[in-house]
Amino acid sequence: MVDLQKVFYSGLALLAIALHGWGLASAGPAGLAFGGCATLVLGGALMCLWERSVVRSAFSLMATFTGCAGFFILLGADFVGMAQILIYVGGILALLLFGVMLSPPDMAERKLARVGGGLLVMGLGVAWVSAKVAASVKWAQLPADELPAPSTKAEDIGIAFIAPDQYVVPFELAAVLLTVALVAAVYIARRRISDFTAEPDQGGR
Amino acid sequence: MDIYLDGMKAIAPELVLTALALVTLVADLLMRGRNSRFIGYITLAGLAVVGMMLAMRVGAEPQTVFGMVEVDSFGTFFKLFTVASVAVVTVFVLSDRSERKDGIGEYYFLLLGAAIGIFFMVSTNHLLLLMLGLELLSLASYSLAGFHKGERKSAEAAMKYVVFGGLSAGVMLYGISLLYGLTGTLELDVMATQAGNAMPFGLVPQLDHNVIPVAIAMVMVLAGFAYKMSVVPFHFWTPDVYEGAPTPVTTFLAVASKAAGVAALLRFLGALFMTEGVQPVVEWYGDRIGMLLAILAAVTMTLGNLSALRQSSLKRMLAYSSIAHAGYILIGVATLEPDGFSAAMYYMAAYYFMNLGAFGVLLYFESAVGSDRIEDLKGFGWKAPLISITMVAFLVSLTGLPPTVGFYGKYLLFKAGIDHGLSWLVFVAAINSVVSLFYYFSVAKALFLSEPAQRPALSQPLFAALLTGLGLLTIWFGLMPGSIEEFVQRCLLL
Amino acid sequence: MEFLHFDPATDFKLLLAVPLIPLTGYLIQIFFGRKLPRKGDWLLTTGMFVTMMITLLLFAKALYHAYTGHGDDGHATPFWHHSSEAGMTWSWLFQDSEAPNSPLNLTVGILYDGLGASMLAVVGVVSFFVHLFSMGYMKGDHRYHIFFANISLFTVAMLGLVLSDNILFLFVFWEVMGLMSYLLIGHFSHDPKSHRITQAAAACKKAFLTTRIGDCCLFIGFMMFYLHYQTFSFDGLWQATTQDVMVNGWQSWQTTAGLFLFGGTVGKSAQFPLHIWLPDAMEGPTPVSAMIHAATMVAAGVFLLGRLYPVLSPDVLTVITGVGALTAIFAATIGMTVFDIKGVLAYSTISQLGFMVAGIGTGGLGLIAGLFHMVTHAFFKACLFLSAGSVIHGCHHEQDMRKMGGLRKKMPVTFMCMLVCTLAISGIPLFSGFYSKDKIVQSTIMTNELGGTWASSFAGIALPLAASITAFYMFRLIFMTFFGQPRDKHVNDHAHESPLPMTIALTCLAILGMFAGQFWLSNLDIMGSHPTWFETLLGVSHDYTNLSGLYPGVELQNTYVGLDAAKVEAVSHHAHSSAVVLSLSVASLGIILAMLMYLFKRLDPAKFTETFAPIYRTVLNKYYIDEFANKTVIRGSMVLSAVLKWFDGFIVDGIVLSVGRINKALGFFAAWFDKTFIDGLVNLVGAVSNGLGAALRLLQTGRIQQYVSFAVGGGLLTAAWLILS
Amino acid sequence: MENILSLITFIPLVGMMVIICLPKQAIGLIKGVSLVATGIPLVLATQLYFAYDPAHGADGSYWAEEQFAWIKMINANYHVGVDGISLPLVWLTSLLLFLGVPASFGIKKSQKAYYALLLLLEVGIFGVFISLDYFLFYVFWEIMLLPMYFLIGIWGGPRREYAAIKFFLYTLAGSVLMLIAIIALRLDSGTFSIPLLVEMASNGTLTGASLPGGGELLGMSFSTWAFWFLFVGFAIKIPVFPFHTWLPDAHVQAPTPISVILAGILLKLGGYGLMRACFPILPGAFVENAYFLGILGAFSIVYGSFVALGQTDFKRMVAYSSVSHMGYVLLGTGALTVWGTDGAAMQMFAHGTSSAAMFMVVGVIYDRAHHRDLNGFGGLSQPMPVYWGLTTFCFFAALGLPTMSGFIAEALTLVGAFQSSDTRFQALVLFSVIGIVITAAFLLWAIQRVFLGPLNEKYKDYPDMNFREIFCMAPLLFLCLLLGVFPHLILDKMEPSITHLVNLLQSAAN
Amino acid sequence: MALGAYVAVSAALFALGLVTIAARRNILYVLFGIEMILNAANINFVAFNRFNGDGMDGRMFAIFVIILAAAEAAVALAIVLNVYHLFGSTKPSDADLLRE
Repeated sequence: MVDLQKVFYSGLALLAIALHGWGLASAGPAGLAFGGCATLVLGGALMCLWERSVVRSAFSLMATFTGCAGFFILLGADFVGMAQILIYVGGILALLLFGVMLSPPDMAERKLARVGGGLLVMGLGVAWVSAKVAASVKWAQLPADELPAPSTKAEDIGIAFIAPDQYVVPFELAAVLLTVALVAAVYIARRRISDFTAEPDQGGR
Repeated sequence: MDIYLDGMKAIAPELVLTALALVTLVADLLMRGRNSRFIGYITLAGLAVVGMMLAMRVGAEPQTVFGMVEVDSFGTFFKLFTVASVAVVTVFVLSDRSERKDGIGEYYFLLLGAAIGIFFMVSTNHLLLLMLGLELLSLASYSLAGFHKGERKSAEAAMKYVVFGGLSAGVMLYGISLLYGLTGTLELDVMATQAGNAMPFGLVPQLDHNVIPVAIAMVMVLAGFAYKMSVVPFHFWTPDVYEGAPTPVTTFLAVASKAAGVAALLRFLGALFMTEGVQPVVEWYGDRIGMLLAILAAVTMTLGNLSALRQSSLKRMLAYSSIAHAGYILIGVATLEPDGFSAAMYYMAAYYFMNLGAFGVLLYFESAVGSDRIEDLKGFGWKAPLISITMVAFLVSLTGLPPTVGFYGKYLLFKAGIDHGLSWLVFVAAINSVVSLFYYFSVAKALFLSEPAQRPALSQPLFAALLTGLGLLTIWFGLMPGSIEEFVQRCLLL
Repeated sequence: MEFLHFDPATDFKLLLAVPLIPLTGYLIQIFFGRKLPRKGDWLLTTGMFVTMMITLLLFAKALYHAYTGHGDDGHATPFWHHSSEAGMTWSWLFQDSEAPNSPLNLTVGILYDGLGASMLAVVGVVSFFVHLFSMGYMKGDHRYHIFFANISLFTVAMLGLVLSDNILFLFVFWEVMGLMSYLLIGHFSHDPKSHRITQAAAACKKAFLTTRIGDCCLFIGFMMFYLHYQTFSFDGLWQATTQDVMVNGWQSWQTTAGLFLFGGTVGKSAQFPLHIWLPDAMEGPTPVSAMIHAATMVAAGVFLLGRLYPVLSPDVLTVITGVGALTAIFAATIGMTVFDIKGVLAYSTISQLGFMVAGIGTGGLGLIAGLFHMVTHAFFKACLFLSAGSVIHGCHHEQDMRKMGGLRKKMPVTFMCMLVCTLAISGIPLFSGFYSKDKIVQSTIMTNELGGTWASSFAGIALPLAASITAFYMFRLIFMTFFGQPRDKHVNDHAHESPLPMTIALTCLAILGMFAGQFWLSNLDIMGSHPTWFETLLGVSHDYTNLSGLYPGVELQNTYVGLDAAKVEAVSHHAHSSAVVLSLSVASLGIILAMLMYLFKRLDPAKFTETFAPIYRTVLNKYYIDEFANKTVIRGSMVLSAVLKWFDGFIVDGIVLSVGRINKALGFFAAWFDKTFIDGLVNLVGAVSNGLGAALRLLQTGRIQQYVSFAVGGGLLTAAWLILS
Repeated sequence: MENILSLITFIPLVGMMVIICLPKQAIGLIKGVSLVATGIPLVLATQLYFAYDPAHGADGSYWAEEQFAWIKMINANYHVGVDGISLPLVWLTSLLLFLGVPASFGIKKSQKAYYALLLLLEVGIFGVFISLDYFLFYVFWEIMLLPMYFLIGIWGGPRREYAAIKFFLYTLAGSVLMLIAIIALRLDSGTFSIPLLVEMASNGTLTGASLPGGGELLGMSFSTWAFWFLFVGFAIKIPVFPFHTWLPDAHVQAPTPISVILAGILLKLGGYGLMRACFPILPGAFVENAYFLGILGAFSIVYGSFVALGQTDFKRMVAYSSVSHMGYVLLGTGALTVWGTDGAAMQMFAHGTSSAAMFMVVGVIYDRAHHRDLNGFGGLSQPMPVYWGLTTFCFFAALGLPTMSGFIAEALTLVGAFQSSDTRFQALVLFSVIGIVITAAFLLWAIQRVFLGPLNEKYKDYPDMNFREIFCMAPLLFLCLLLGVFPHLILDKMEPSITHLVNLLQSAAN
Repeated sequence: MALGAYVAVSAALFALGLVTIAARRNILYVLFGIEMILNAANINFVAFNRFNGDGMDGRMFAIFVIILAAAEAAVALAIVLNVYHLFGSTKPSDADLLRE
């Protein structure tokens, strides 16, 4: 019996090398950064899928989030990248970990057949579609020489949030959304004795 | 600053609604749950104000404020019905004896929050705002579905809803990102018409060269709408969530939330494929999408009806029936023509009346009989004749028989379908209405065709009056459908 | 004699009154009969008497015209009147249609001619006497008033039938008569005291159904004629047909339609093979038997042939002859074996009807003779039945001849009447039957000599033979009933003569049975070589090629076509003498045989039956025709109906039951196949949709991750469709 | 009386409202109101009948027309009127519903609801007969179903729930197809008006050309599928083999007065619908398929009678006799002759009276014996002579005895079919004649089994029919006789309209 | 680095998200998967925004998506906690009272 764990991590290493190589080959040294971020993103996701322990999965997800942040910075969206690190890594992940702490460890939960099968099907599907699409697709993109330099100023974003013809409504709506989410989460997560004793469970209504 | 003021004037109903939501929350905090009915009355009053503000706006010149909010009659139409249905749901909550007293502020707050989401969702051509509105609605709905947090069914419903909803939102988001990548814009009208320069911007050049990516993105976006409308194959959550959620919430989900999905879909398709001066290739692609929707419609209505046939729970049966009705509505949508859209909107209006009514009667039965099983209703019609007769009116309307509003709605849908080459779909729908008769009338059968039941009826005058009113409207608008249809026609000017 | 001239203006009103009087009587009787004194019998009998007098008056006018009436040119003008002369016609179906004379409409009038006059008189007379007789015979019956009402309405129908000027109206009355026969035959079926309660119930149904088969044929027949000639009226049909035939010759459709028309006669006049109802109809009260199954209703079929003769093609006539002759001989043989006194008379009726039909089939003289036989037969057969009724009445409803005997002394009047009529039916000179039956035989001989068909040859042998057998069994009846020693003492002791109304009726009818054939007293024409009154009335004396008295203005295309009138007359003279000899010899042969067997007991009938046992048994069982019909037609219908019922319940109604079964067999859905969904579209919807529903249930597992997978799968399918299409 | 048709139609509705407002216990009052609310339409309809000038129908126009806009958006109007085809049926409706009220006095369960529904049913039926606007027609057509469902379902026999839903499902299945066809016609022509549609059809402008793809559906041309959709919708109501299986169940389970109305009127809606709203609107397709319709009709005649012969349930037998009798309607109209169509129209009326009376006959005995097994009776003529007499009368009316209206109808139909220019109809007539004989057979056999023969001791003390029962049945039987003797009373009224109809159809045939 | 590379990574991440949702038996993994999908969308938004030179729509969208994800995670987690309390499990398959 081969140690699956070792096989997986070897594969992961191979993937990292491949991604770095790809970055290097297509964009030179700058590509290495891309390769690293891509490794984080995909490697983290794969590990998250792979690991038996929820805690390990949650932590590997941190790699994905961080890799995304790296992508954002590579793409010149520094603010988004920072927000990603702050909110995702700092907030959402903490929240998820909080949930993880509450649930009991269940090491038998992972079914290799399902994971492997899912990966296979999805991998093949994505590969096929990408092959079909990549050959012909033309994204809405300007030629490299016409591209404006990305604005990296946080001020622009701040202005966009409140400019009357830009994002003021979504901004405010996001506030409402957060309030709703907060109220909802608090209401549902809040425990009172009465919640569980006043009415015996008699089926839904 | 004028520009802000004008904009805020234009979105005053939304602002009032937001304020109302906060007021309910604060009021509940202040009263510490002592006088929960009072908050309901506040809500009703606030909704009345919002409703009046909206009503005054009907027929006004459409305008775009804050860059992305379309204040037009189309949105007003759905907003009005949303307000109305939230108001009816509020009455349901007030009359629901099983409703707990504490947390009632949150209840109304979430309901109103969902309504705010709907308000923005139905009045924008910008995919960001659409997405935000949809998510606001979703988040509020998730928590409302699980509002009876001590009940397993309610909790399970919320979990299923959040999983399914989260995934659908994610997929839709991904689809939007692809669309953005393909067309370079997030605004639908720009997407549809921008063309001409050598660069692949807008939908037209992409349709010329890259049909497959567009198709993938399109299906992903449509999946989001389909999930909201519970169209096959994104309907799986519907019966479980409807059954598990508190009945007033189910009502809200079945009526307002679904209508919001329809509205967003109509706007999405309308902006993409039906605006002035679209290129032939876009129109051609619209036909493909129409065909896709037609097939989904056929599958949806058939599946909904067949599944409903065997339900023993009235609530679950109504859930499946709402899936079937999504299929009917899609007939009008699939035509991708103004009259098809107006038929869909009319049907939506009809759907408001009859489903609000049917769920209201369900709520009444639940509190009177203590169960939502159809067989437990046996002979109850003789005990509570008024409510039961009203229920028959709703059932007749749901089946689509005259003289009810449901019939006229179906008539318009069929007409639009036949007029735009979807006769086969109309045929399928017709057969489906026959099938639906069977399960709808199993309720009527239980109510009246059995010996009188032993249980006494409940007397709830306000509630009964509301339901009877809805029943009368169902019949009245079936006999005199002109007024709603005119209203729909006026509101359809996108 | 001025009052004997036919005056259309008044006489048509009188004719109209003829059916209306009994109809009024019927209406009064049905509603108030129970409350009237004597349950209203006197009312109807009086009404019937008035009717009879009117018919007799009108008959006298017809006869007067026949004997004296001549046109300006000295030739006899036929006695033929249509009520349109007096402006008396009625639009029936439509009254303010745009075109009242369009073929769409039906104009109804009265046709009164020689044939109608004699038949009307027969009906009037017989009907009155039957009423009279019933006053005694039916006394004490618990539905006495209903009986009188029914028999009265029956008379209305028969009178109406005779007076109709078109086939559709004739058909209407024809059917009403069927109804009345149904009610009258079934009269005892609700008499709790009657032992015939069950048989009567079956018999009335059988009578109606059997004749209705004939009725449907008749309907189809005249419909075919209507289709071609757009008319229902008799004279219209005659003219149209003969003119058509003159131009185009006889066409096959006319033969087909003619056969259908004859089907009506076969049903109503009890011809083979639809005769089966008539013997069973004897379950009715005896006056009814006399009235319906002897004198009038069964004669309607013959009357119909008389009315429609010009439209029948020669081929049809051949068939008619054949069927008639077959019926005559065949019923006669059965008559020999029957012991029920009414049964004998019933088979003799069938046999005599066969004579009439066969006679008409031979055409010309035969037509006249057949119709004439219809008239004479009406009287003597009514008398025979009434006498039999009197016997039965006297013997307290005993009908088996083997239990009678020696009644001559107890019931002298009845005996005399019955004897007279028996002589008449046996064809003994001086008695009416001789003059008519003789002519039928004469006609067959004549036809054979003029170039006959297989049918006329057959008739030439069968009819005399049947006549002989008739004489035999009729005298067998007389001898067994009235002569010899009483076989059943109990019956004999209680036998008594019938009350006065009955004997009056009997006597009068017997007198008619004697003289209705020929007024031989006036000219001593015992052998009937002169034209009878009937021939004179119809305007036919010796020239049988010209039937213009019966069908004015019509050149018959099916009778003696292309033959010289003189030759026909010569042949007829020749045939007459042969016929007389033949008739007389066969009749005497039959009578002598009967005397030897039953009066002097020189020959033992039992020996014959032993010798010819198989034949005897066959004949005794009426050739097993009832059994055959039962096994084939009736059983067949019942089986078919059972099959169709099954088909309806299980195939049509349950097309999807089978779907359900298959599905069940597949084990795809087992539990949900509940009782509610047994058949029909409900099944279809139920089974199919339940199947699908069950399949769909498999999807709705309650597990959210599976939902998600399904949704993703569905989404992929959707995308695939959009991409690939 | 400007609005006489509306009055006739909606007075029962007023009656229904009044009944709803009455207290449940005021049974006498409820019955009284029902009698009045059905009686007034009867009086008005009688007046209308005699006032009607048949010449009016000769050019296809209508009498007592009322028209005003209803739903302007889709150009649906409240347009009502009668002609020679519908007027007799309107009158028959008013009569049968009026008789239905006293016939219902025996019902003791939830009487208030019963009479309210009965009146609602009357509204629906009247509405169908007088509508000249297809949308209105459809609305009334469906309105009728609902009270019928409850009347069968609540007051019916043991299997009433099944029978009620089966009735409803069948009819709805037909009417949704009809709805599709109506919509397609509306889209093609732009109008719901039946007279306008007929006119367009006769001009040949109703071809589906303005529909997408020429209106083809499932490979059938527009006129073909529209015709079949409409036809199936109506044929289910008639009912024609093989759509008839709802009928025995509905009839058997329904209470007597409802069976009477079902057989007397509801079946006529099918035939009427064909004549008013199917054949003349799609004459081309009709002419193409006329022979097939004739086959269906003839087959129904024979099939229905044979199946009836095999029944042991009295009511089922009568129900199947309806299948048989209504076959004439199809046979007669299919023949495309004036007489045939006259006969068909007359048959609807004649069957309306005779079958209604037959169901009353069954009801009388069922009220006493509480079973309907034909083999379980016997000799009932002794305790119940009046009943026996009326039954015999009624059965002979049903089997088409001359002097009864059924005979006129059947004779006209058969002669008309025989005259058809399509000579294949002659064979059909010959085939149908089997049905006549078998009809006589099963009716007489029923009489024999129920009334004749030895008396079953159990039934010795049955009371004869009471006044109420006679009152309900006598007018129907009187009508059978009256129209059998004086058929012009009804034929005169119908004939011009029918001639017009036949001319329309015939011109399509050429 | 070319746009295609980013889109490829995003597509792969999206697919991994779907697999995670479908393949693992713990409700938390469903939430993980959803987060992956959202991140995949975000990569797309930012990348497309970088290469189409069209203002800052994509980036703004990404920010809102992050907010959205946070809100959703909060609500979802609350619901999951509730389910855990009532069913004693975080396996969605254990909560199947509502079915058929």
